[in-house]
Amino acid sequence: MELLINSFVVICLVSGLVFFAGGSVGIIRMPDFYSRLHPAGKLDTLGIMAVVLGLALFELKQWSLASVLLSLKMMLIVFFVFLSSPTATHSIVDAGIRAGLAPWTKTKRS
Amino acid sequence: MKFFGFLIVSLCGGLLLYASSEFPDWGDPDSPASRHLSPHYIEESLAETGVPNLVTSVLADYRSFDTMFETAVIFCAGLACLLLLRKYKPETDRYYRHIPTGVILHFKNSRKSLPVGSEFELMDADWVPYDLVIKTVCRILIPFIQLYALYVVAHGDFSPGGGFQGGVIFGSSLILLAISYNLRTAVQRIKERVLGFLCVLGVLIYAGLGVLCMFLGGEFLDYSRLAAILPADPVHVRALGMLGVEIGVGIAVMAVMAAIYVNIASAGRHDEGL
Amino acid sequence: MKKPVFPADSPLVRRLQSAFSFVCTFCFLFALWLVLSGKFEPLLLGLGFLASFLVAYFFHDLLFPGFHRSYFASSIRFFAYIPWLIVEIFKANFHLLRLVFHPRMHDLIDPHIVSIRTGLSKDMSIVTMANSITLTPGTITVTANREGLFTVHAIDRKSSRALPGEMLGKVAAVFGDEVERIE
Amino acid sequence: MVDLLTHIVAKYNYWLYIILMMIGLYAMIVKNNLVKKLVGMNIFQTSIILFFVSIGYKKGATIPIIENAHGNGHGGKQLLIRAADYINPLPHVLMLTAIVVSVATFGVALALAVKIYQRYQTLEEDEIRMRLTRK
Amino acid sequence: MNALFLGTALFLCFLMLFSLYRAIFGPTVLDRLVGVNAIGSKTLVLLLLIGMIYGRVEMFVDIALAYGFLNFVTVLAASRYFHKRKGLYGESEQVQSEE
Amino acid sequence: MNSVAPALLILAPFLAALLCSAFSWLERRLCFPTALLGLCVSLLAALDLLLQAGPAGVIQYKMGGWSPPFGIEYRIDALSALVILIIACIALLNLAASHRQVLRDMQDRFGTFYAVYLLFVTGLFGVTATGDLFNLYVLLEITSLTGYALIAMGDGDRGPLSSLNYLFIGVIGASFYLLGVGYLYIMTGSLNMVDVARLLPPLYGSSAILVAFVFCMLGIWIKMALFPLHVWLPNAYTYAPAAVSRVIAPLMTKVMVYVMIRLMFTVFGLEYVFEQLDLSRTVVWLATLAVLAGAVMALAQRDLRKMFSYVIVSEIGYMVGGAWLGNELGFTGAVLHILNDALMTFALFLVLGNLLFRLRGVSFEDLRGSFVGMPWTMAGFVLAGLSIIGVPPTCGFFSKWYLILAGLEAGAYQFVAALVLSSLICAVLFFRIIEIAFFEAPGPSSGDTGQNGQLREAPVSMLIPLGLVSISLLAVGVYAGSVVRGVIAPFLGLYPIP
Amino acid sequence: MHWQLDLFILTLVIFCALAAISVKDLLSTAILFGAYSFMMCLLWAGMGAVDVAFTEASVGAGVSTVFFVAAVFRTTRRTKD
Repeated sequence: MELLINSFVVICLVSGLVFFAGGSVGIIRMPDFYSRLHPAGKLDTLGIMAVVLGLALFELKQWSLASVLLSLKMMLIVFFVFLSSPTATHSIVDAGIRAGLAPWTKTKRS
Repeated sequence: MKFFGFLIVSLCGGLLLYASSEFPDWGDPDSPASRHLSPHYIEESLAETGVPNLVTSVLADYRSFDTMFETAVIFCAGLACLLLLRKYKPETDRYYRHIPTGVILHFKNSRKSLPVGSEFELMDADWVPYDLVIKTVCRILIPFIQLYALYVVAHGDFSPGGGFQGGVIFGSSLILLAISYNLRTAVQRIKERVLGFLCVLGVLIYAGLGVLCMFLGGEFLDYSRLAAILPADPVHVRALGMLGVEIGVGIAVMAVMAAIYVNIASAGRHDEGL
Repeated sequence: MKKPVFPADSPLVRRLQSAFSFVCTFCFLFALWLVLSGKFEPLLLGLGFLASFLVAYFFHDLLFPGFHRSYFASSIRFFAYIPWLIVEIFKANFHLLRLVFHPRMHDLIDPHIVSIRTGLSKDMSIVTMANSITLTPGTITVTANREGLFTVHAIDRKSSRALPGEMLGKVAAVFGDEVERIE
Repeated sequence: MVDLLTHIVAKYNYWLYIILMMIGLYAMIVKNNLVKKLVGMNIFQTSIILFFVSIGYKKGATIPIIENAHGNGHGGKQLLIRAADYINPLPHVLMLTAIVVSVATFGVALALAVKIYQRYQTLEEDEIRMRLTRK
Repeated sequence: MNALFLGTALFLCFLMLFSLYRAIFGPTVLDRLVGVNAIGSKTLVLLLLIGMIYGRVEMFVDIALAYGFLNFVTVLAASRYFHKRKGLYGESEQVQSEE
Repeated sequence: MNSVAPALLILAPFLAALLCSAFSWLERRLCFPTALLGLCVSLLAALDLLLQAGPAGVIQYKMGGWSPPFGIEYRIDALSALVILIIACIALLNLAASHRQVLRDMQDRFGTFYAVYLLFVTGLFGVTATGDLFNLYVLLEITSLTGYALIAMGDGDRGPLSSLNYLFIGVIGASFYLLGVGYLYIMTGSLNMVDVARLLPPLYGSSAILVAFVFCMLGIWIKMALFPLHVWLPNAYTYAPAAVSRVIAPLMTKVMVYVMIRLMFTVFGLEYVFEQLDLSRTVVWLATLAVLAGAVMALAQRDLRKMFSYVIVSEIGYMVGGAWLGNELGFTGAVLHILNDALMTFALFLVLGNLLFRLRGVSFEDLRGSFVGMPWTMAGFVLAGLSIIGVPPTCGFFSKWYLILAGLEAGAYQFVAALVLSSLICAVLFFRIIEIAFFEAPGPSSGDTGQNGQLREAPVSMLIPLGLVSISLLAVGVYAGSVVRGVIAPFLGLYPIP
Repeated sequence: MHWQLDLFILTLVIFCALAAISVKDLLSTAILFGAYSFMMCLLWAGMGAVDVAFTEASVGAGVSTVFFVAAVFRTTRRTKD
C-alpha cells in the first residue's frame, strides 16, 4: 500500500515537474507575448495541480482526521488556483489588447 | 555622484564584512543568540502562556509593548496618508453615462449633478467597461478571502499568522473589490468614516486591554490579571488576551491598508482610481 | 404576457432574496471554516460562527446576488462538469507540451484571433465558458461580453477549429442556458 | 586556504546579505528617480531583516511552533521541550515588527511621491531641482 | 522521500531562472508580468515542498493558500493599469520593442 | 507595586491621540481639549518621575509583568526624567501656543493633525524612557514617521520634497541603528540595555562590537544631524509648518543627543567608549567642524528659518563634543546644554511662529521695522539671541562655560577655539537682525495683515508661552547649579567616568 | 533547510534586486519588486521563519506591490535610470 502511494506521489511530482518545465521553456521560446501566455497560464496551473495532488496524497499516508483535513486544504489551494489563474491570464491578455500590442502572426515573420 | 556613492557603499560593506568574520557560524546551535534568551522562550512559554506558536507568544505577550507600537506605526501611516493626500473638494468635472443608450455626458465646471440611479451612472474620466469575467470571479472569491483572513487572525495561536497577516489579507480583499468593480463602488460600500473608526477601534482595543489590566492591579498589558473577569485560569487567560490583542491588530491593519490604497489610487479624491 | 405574482423588485421579494443569499453564504463559509480550522473547540467554533456571520452579513450580495430556483441543480451539475473539464485539460495540455518542446515550434504554431458567437446569456455560464476556454490549451479568452460573444486567441488552427465544440453544450446544460445553434 | 574557504562557506549567508544591502544603499544614493530610491530603500530594509532572520536559524531545528501541543499546554501531561529542537523565535518577532515598519514607511513615501508628482509633474530629482531654481 | 522533495524543489528553482529571464529581459511590461506570474505559481509549490522537507507541512499550507489569493490581486492590479492607461510603452522602452 | 507614572507618561498622549483621531470624525471641537488633557497628564507624570528619580536613582517599570531580559522594561533615571520633563513642557506649551495657527492653516484637518502630533510626542517619551534596544528602534520609527508627515504638511511647494528626502536619510539612519542592534544581538544574545551592558565586557576586543558601536552611532548621528550628515535638516525645518518646526527643532535633535549619551553610558559602557576605543579625539574634531561649519553656514543665510536651522547644526556640535570629551565637566556641560538648547531653540522658533503669523515671510527684508509692530515678540527674540551667544545672566552662558572648562581640561584647544569663535559669529548674526528690526524703517514689501495696514503684535495665546520660555531662560540660568547637583551629579554617581 | 536551496534562492534574490533597480520603467520596477518579495518569502520560509514568511507573503503580494502600482498609476512610468 505504502509503495503504491509512494509511487503515485512520485508520478504526480514528476509529471508536475514536466508541466512546469514545459511552461518555463514555453515562456522562453514562444515568439510573442500572447503565445507565451499559453504555456505560462495553463501548463503552470496544471503543474500546480499535479504537484499539490501528489503532496496531498503523501499526507494521506497517515490516515487521520487531521491529515484528511490537511489534504482537503491543499485541494482547496488547487481549486482557488483553478478559479483565479485563468482569470489572471484573461486579464493580462485583455490588457495587452487594450494596450494595443499587435499579436505575432506567421505572415509577419516570412 | 556615482563615484561618491560607490565609495560610501564600499566603505560600509567593507566594515560589515570585516566584522562578520567574528560571527558564529550560520545555524550554529551554540551561538550566543540561541543560548541566552531563546531557551527560556522556547522551553517555558508554553507553560507560561499556553500558546504553542512561540512567535505569537513572544510577539503578543513577552514583547507586547513593541507590538502595540507596531500597530501604532501602521496607524500613523494611515493618518499620514490621510493628512497628506486627502482632498475634500469634489471635482467640478463630471462624467455621466446614460445607461440605456451608452451616451456619455461631460459636465465642465458645474456644480449641477444628475440623479444617479437606473438611468444615469457617474463615471470616471478614464472609465472602461466592466470586464464580466474578472468581476464575476472576484465577486465569488472575495467572501472566501475574507473568511480566510478571519481564520488567520483567529488561529494565530496555533499556526503561523495572526492579526497583522489576517488584517493585510482582509485589506487586500477590499482592494480586490476596488480593483474589480471600481473604486467608487468600493468607497460607497465601505465609507471613509467607517474605515477611520475601525483604525482607531483596532488600536484602542489593544491599548484598552492593556489599560484594563492596569485597572485590575497589574502592569500594563499583564494579561494574567484578566483572570479576575474571565472564566479561565491565569495561563489560559493569557492566550485569550493575546487573541483579543490580535483581533485589535487585525481590525486596525485592515482599515489602514484599505485607506492607504484608496488614498493613493485616487490621489486623495476618493472618486476614481485603479 | 402574464403578470408575475411577485414583481421582481418588490420589497418582500428583495428581502427574501437577500435572506436566502445570506443563509447560503453563511453555510458555505462555515463549512470552509471547518475545513480550514480543523479544530473543534467551542471557542474556535464560536469564532468561526462569528466570522462567517460577519462576512455573510456584510458581503452576502457578492456570492449570490439574487435568488434563482436553478441554483441547487446548477451547482450539482457544475461539480459533475469539473471532472470532464479536467480530463479535457489533460488531453489538450499534451498537445501544448508537444508544441513547446518541438524543435521546429515556429513552423507549427500559427497564433491568430477568432471570435465566436455562443448565445450564452447568463453571467455564470459566460464566465465558466470563458475560463474553460482559457484552461483548455491552445486558446485564451480575450474578451467575453453579455451577448455571448467571445474573442479567442488561439495558438494554432487546430485549437481554434475545435471551438466551441462539446464544451458549449455542456456549459449551457449546467446552467440551463438556451443556445441557439449558429452554424 | 582550506580554513579560509570553510570560513567563507560557513557564513555565506551573512556575506550575501551584505551584498544585497549594498545594492540597496547604492540605489538610494545614486539613483535619480525618487521611486527608484524608494525601491532601493526597501531592498536595504529587507536585507537587514534577512540578516536578523539568519541569526535566528539553527541547524537541525524545526520551526518555532511547538508540535503536538494542542490541548496539553496546561493541565494535562507536560511536554518535554528542548531548546535545541526549535528555531530561535526572538529574531522573527523583531522582524515582524520591522516588516510592518517598512510597509508603513513605504506607504507614506508613496503618498509623498504622489504629492510631489502633483506639484512638479515629474519624479526625477534633477528635473525637480531645475524647476525650483528656475522659479 | 526527503531527497525527492529536495530534488523537486531544486528543479523548480532552476525553472524559476527561465521565468526570471522573462521577467528581467522583458521586452514589454506584460512579458514581465507573465514571468512574475509564473514565478508566483512556482513559489506556491516551493513553499509546500519546503514544508514537506521540514515535515511540518500543515504550517506552510496557510502561506501557500494566501499566495494563491494574493498573487491574483497583484496580477489583476498590474493588468488593470493597462485597462485605464493606454499605451504599452514607457518612453524609454520604445526603442527595444520596435526592432 | 510600582508607580504607574512611567506607563501613564506614554499612555496619556497615546490614548489622547487615538481619541483625537476618533473625534476628528465626530465632534471636531473636542480634539484640542483632548490633546491638551493628554499632555497635561503626561506633564504631571513627568514631574512625578523627576521627583521620584532624584532620590531613588532608577525607576523600573516592567511592561506586561515580565522581568527584564525577557520582557520590555522602562528605566528612568534622573537624567532621563529631566529630558522627559523638557519634552512634556515644550510639547504642552507648543500645543497651547499653536492652537490658533493650526486652526488657521489646517482648516478641516486639525483633528488628524493633533493625533499625529501626539503620536510624535509619545514616540519621544518612549525613546527617552525605554530600556530595550529594539523598543527604542520602534519608537524612533514612530517619531520619524510622524515627523515626515508633519513636515510634509508645510509649505506646499517644498514641504513634500524635503520631507521625502528626510525620509530617505532617516530610514538609512534608523536602519543603521537596527543593524548595530543586530550586531549586538548576534554577539550577546540580548536586547535589554542593562543585560547587554553586563554581557559586553568579555567581548570588548571583538571587531563585531566595534562595528555595532560604529553603526549605532552613525545611525543616531544621522538622526541628530551631526555636521557631515546634516544635509536633510535645513530644508526639513525650514519648510515645515511653524507649529511643527517649533516642536521638532528643539526636541528631535536633543532627544537624539540624549540617546547617544544613553547608549554610551548604559549600553557600551564608558570604559569601552573612552579606553578601548581611540575614537574620542576624532569625534571631538568632528564636533569642532560641526560647530564651525554650522556657524559659518548660518552667516550665509538671508532667511531667518534657514539661519536658525544652521544654528541648530552648530549647537549639536557643542553637545556631541561635550559628551565625547570624556571628563565630568564636559558631560555636565553637554547635559546642561541639552536643557538650555531645547529652551533656546524653542524660544527662537516661537518668535519665528509669531512673526510668521503676521508676516508673509521671514527673510531679512521682511523683518525691517518689526520691533515697532511686535515689541514683545522681538524682546523674546533678543533674550533668546543673548542666550545663544552666551551672555552671562542667561542660561546659555553656563553650559558654554562648562564646555570651555572641559575642553581646557581635556586639552582639546581646537574645540575651545571653535566655541569662542562660534559665539562671536552668533553675536554678529543676532545683532545684525536686531539692527534690521530695530533701526530700519518698515519697507513697503513687508506684508502685514493688520486691518489698518499696521503691523500688529501676535495674539496673546501665542505671547504667553513665549513669555514663559523667556523667563525660564533666565531662571534656568540662575538655577543651573541646582540642576547640576540634583540631576547630573546623581547620574554620574551611577556611571562614574573613568 | 538545505544550503543548496538557500544559496540558489539567494542568488535569484540578488538578480531580482539588481533588475528591479536597473530597469528603465517604473511599472516594470513594481512588477520585479513583487518577484523580489516572492523570493524573500521563500528564503524566510526556508529558514524556518514561517511567521515572517507569511507576513512577507501577504504584504509583498497583497499590499505593497498594489500600492506601488497604484502610485505609478497616479504618477508616471517614466524614469531616466
